[in-house]
Amino acid sequence: MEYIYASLLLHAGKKEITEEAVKNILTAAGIDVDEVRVKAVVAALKEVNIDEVLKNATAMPVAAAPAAA
Amino acid sequence: MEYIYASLLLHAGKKEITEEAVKNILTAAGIDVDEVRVKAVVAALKEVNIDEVLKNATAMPVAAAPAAA
Amino acid sequence: MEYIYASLLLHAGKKEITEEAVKNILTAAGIDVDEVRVKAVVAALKEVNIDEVLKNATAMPVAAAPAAA
Amino acid sequence: MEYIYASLLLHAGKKEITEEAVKNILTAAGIDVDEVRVKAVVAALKEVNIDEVLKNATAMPVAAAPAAA
Amino acid sequence: MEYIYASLLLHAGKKEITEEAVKNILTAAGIDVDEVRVKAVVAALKEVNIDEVLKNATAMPVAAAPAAA
Amino acid sequence: MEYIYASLLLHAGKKEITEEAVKNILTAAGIDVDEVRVKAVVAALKEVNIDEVLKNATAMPVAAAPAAA
Amino acid sequence: MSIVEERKIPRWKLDEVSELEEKLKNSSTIMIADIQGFPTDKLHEIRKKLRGIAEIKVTKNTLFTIAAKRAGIDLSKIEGYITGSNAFIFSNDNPFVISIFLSKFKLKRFPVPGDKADEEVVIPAGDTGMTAGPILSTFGKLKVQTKVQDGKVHVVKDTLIAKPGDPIPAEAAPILQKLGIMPVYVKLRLKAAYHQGLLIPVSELEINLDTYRSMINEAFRNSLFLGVEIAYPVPEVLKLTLSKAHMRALALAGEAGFLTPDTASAVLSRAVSKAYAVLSAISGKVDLGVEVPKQPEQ
Repeated sequence: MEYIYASLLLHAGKKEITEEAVKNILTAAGIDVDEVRVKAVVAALKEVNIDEVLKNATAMPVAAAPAAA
Repeated sequence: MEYIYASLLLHAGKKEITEEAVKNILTAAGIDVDEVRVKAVVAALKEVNIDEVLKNATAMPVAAAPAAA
Repeated sequence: MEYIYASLLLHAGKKEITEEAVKNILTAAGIDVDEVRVKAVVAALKEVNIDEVLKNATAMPVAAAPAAA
Repeated sequence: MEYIYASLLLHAGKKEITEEAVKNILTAAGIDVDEVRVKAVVAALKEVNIDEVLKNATAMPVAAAPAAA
Repeated sequence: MEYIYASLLLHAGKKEITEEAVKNILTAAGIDVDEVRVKAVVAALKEVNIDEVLKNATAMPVAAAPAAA
Repeated sequence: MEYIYASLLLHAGKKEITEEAVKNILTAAGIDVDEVRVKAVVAALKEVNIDEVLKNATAMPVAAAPAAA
Repeated sequence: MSIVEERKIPRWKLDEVSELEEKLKNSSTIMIADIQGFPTDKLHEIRKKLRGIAEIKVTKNTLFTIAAKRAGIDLSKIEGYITGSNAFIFSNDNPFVISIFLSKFKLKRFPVPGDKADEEVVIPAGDTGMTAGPILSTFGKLKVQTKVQDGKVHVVKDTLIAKPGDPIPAEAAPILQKLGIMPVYVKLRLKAAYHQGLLIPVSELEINLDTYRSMINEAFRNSLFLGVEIAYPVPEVLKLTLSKAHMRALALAGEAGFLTPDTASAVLSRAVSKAYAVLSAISGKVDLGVEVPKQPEQ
């Protein structure tokens, strides 16, 4: 999930999600960067309305599951 | 939420969540750092079992297969 | 349930749900018609917003409910 | 859904689900029949144990529909 | 499900769901095409507001974390 | 989701999920293919037991779909 | 301060100022706590618990102010808090760590008249060890059922006499004392922290860990939803994406009535659930002899 965290960090800070920016963050965190994955995530996010997704994340009724013990 | 995403990023990368590390990440993201909040987040997260919280967040609905499909 | 299915069939086909229509359908299906029930169902459905009811017919029952843990 | 309701109607009335029977019902309901869809539904249902499916379906939570005002 | 998956693929790619398009996809996947089903699925989907259905279709398979008390 | 639908299509047709196959499907659907994403998705899917996932998926309650008007 | 005046200052005061100055210079965190009315024995308890993390010192405001000035502390930031009776906490830890630490252990005390209960006050069943006498009428007032056995007061069953937030009946005090029940919490009231030139008021100093838990939960949920939406290519997320895609396919098949052997379950179930919904909408008026399935208890 590192790439998602980095992207949402940028999103929360109202910064553009670019390959460069994601790589900078991961590097600053001391995490090895997988170029392919960065590319894939950044490209995929371009097609998504993040605010919309986050709205659903908080609003959506989730399946009640018996809590894992 | 920036501070939280930064912390989760460190957690995912199995890095310690320190003031220094959080600040580095935020700075790399181009986000202004509020010293007091960094301190508060780092202190608070020391007391929180992040793995536990994440596990509960994803507790999957029972995997019991349907009686018959 | 035959009366309900016949009514839903009419509804899905955007036809009015009348005693006549329901009887026609049941007869065409080779099912004996109980006049009283036809009357009662048709009368009761007149007071129901079927679209609304269908919209709220939740939980697609694909599967067994989560087994009680 | 018309084809499905017609099939379920036949099933509820303990009649065999044939193309002929489904067409008769739809025609009686005043609904235009699409031969291809009748064929598709009837063929598919031959491979399905409807009783089994319905048993599981009724084991499921069904939303109590809000009473229409 | 192949026909539905193919249709959803077209929908996701913002392409029109036509018999031609569905057939092309199935063929490209190396799957034998059943003309009747192609016709049936395309006809059936014409009557449905796909976006609406998808929006409501998926309770995320993630359980709500029991709010840490 | 296009990559996922294409993968599920292959799975449903009992075909192997390869980069080549996914690309063929997307191309047939007239959808531009992002090589990097195909690679990433296909690689990750190799580690997933899709049958298992689908079996469990249907064990989950699904939210209401609105009535087809 | 003139030299003449300084000569008059008792030796212990001078020593104390030097000691304070030393602590101030060697601590990155200085916290000020209000100890007005704070029980001295509880302060000892805190001091013991803080050992190794922080030092707590009660001193006069004037002495502290002199020492702070000498230690180069920016007094303008803290002087507003140096009023009343204070304890000063010195540490090299993050001030929030100290604050959380202090909030974690509950110090309890016996109630005094006018106190509200911080937790349920229950008089437990059994031998109270109290000799039967006038105390019986106190039990009576508290509506605690008692019996006398071998001259001692026995409580018949566990009895709640105050819920959290309720005032504790004044007459209960001697009984609680005797039974060792301390239902009132004592908390060191932090006023502010001074840390590396920053002043952190108590409003920011108090950390609600649940808020952080729920923020993590939310951040993770957001990440997961986003990951699922973009088919983030790691197996754990793709599993959810596959599920979601599959559920969408089933829902679509169900709604469109596209019936094939593998969608039959979804399609028929959807039709049946709609039929039941209609049935239940009219069930008050029509008896079709069909039971509407009940929703199982969640």
